[in-house]
Amino acid sequence: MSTVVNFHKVVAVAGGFPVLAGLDIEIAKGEIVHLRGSNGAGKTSFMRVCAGLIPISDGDANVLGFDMRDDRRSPRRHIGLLGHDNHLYKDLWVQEHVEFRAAATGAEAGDAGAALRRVGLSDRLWSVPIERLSAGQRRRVAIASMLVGRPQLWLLDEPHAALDHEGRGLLDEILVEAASSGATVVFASHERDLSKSVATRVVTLRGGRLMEDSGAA
Amino acid sequence: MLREALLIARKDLRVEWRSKVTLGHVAPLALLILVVFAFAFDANARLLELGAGGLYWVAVLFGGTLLIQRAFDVETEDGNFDAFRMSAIGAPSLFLGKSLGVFFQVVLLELVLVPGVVLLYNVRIENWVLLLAAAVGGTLAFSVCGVLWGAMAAGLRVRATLLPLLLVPVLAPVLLAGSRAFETALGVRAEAGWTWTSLMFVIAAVHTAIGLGTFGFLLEEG
Amino acid sequence: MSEVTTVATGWGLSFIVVVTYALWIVGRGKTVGRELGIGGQEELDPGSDSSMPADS
Amino acid sequence: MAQMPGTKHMTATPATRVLGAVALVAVLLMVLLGLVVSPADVVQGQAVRMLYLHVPSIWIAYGAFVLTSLSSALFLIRSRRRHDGGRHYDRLAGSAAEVGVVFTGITLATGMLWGRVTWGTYWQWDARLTTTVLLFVTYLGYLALRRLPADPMTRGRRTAVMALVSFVNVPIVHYSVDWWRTLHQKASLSVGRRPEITGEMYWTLLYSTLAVTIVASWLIVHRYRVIRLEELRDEEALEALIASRLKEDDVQA
Repeated sequence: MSTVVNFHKVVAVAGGFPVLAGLDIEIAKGEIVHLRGSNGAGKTSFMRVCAGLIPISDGDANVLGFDMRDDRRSPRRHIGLLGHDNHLYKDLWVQEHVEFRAAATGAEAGDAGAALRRVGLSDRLWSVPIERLSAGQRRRVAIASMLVGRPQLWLLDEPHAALDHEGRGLLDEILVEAASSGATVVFASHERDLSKSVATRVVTLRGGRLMEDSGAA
Repeated sequence: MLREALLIARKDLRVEWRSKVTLGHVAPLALLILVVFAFAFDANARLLELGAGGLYWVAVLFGGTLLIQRAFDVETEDGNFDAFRMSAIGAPSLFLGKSLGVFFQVVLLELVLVPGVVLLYNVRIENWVLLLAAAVGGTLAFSVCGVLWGAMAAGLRVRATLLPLLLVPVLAPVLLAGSRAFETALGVRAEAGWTWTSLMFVIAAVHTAIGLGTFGFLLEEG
Repeated sequence: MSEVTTVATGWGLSFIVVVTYALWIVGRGKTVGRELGIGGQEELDPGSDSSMPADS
Repeated sequence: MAQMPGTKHMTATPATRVLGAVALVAVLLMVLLGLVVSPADVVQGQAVRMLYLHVPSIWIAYGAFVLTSLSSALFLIRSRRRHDGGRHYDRLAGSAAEVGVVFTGITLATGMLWGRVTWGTYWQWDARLTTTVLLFVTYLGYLALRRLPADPMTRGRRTAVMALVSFVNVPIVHYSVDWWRTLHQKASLSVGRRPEITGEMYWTLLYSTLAVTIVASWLIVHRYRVIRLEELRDEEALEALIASRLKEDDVQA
């Protein structure tokens, strides 16, 4: 099982604050890791460091074979990041936005339709400006935009938050499907019970460091 | 590279098409500026005719700066800047794409301003070809510089005030050259408008080269 | 303004600007130095910044 | 993180004291030479003495901005190779730019005063002064960008790119303003061309430039050190934060 993410004593600083303070973690291909921890524990920062958006100031970090000290940009094309925000162009129509995201990663425009159906958005909504959608629907469009890029490493921050029950079921299916097709998934979530259904492993962070690790499934 | 740039430009133009900010807000504002100039110069026809070339470019500069602000607000709202930086499209294509997007929107703006100047300041366009070339040169230089500095100020809390401060000194030569070239095209002056126009294309070329090289750096908010 | 007074104001103004700027820098150096807690005269790494030859 | 444990906490060192003393002597000599010893100009009379300050200041300002751009380029190169590298170039760029802005300001003030006497108006859209005011505003923008709170490397990268782009713009601005003014001057007779500086005045001017260079160097060195001290303070505060975070977990774990 090749390692996708390998952190050793990683310290990262953002906005003059040590968001990660000596984090050790190793994630193998195909795992679905559920990140738990209170606010400020470092969940979001960990994902942004994996995505190369935050530089590391100490320790060693390796993502998808790239050493994050030297080259933070190259792995990004293989990584999908979904933060608290949805990264949507609110003026565009649903279909236009997802097609743009597809084209940006070299996928076919046709994939957009498939992705939108996969997240349960009926084609009636495809020609509606994103601005007019509900939070849950927007979250689904964001997930579809990520699905269409077929990333090797999925980083999702509180993805279940805005979704209704049906949406969460769909999301879990998508995550399992992605992991089985060779991708690796890391998602952060507050709710405790979620970890039962999908995650192959639960990791708890506190103070920018690893507290508990339920170990590989 | 070009395919990706066109992709970005098309997206920007579609965002504009859906939100109608340029046509709905900025173009009328630029027209309003032409009117306000007349108040400032006390509707002195001779003065307005003489200054038409220059006032035109001041209006473009003002409206254009708002468009640059808008172009990057679109990229930074709703966490889009992360997606912009995570995008598989390389920095040079992002730069070209955004510049193209801004270029067409400023052209849109000018399609409103040229008739505005002709009607409000009753000037006759003697040399259409020169006017067109100068307009394209100036807009190209404006878009390229604008996107370069727009990225510099993107996402910063103080960008609304910082962007004009960074942009205007760099665009001063474009404003200068544009005004002289337009004055020649409008027959108000006899100098070689073509040389001023070529200067604008040089400025555009220089900043495009810089942008292609440094845009990646500018995105690294870190 | 006669020539002499103009020259005097020009030189005077420039001197005031330079002197106040110099005092501000040294003052700022002291305050930040105090904040760092370890006052005193240790030698900075002499190698890295001998006086800059501002070539004109 | 901080390279040197026992570091400087005052901006003065024996070396800069000497430089400071030399600068003072040089300035005194400059005042003597410029205002007293050298003769009044045949055409301009006393006003020529203003040039002994005006001309060196603009040369020093340009020199400082060259230094800023050079160190910015070096910073970008060095920071690509080593994650935390090139910090001293970034500091140098910042200090040189600030000193450059101060001297550009002096150039403008003395230039306008000189204009007042020779042309009768403070501002006559003379090509040199117009370019100088654009340079002044450009680097004020640089300083504004530098003040934005960000971690040193991000700020360094952003300001370095700006310094390079602004520097490439200087000749463009210079050429277009020159071209604009010579067009204008062809139309009207150009009055008050700068007098030919020969003989004793030439040496005074040369000496004044040397004196101003020394003063500028002294300012840059000290300004560099203040930036360094400020960065040290921020680093220490950061380390304290990291240490407290580490301690805080051990206690609870």
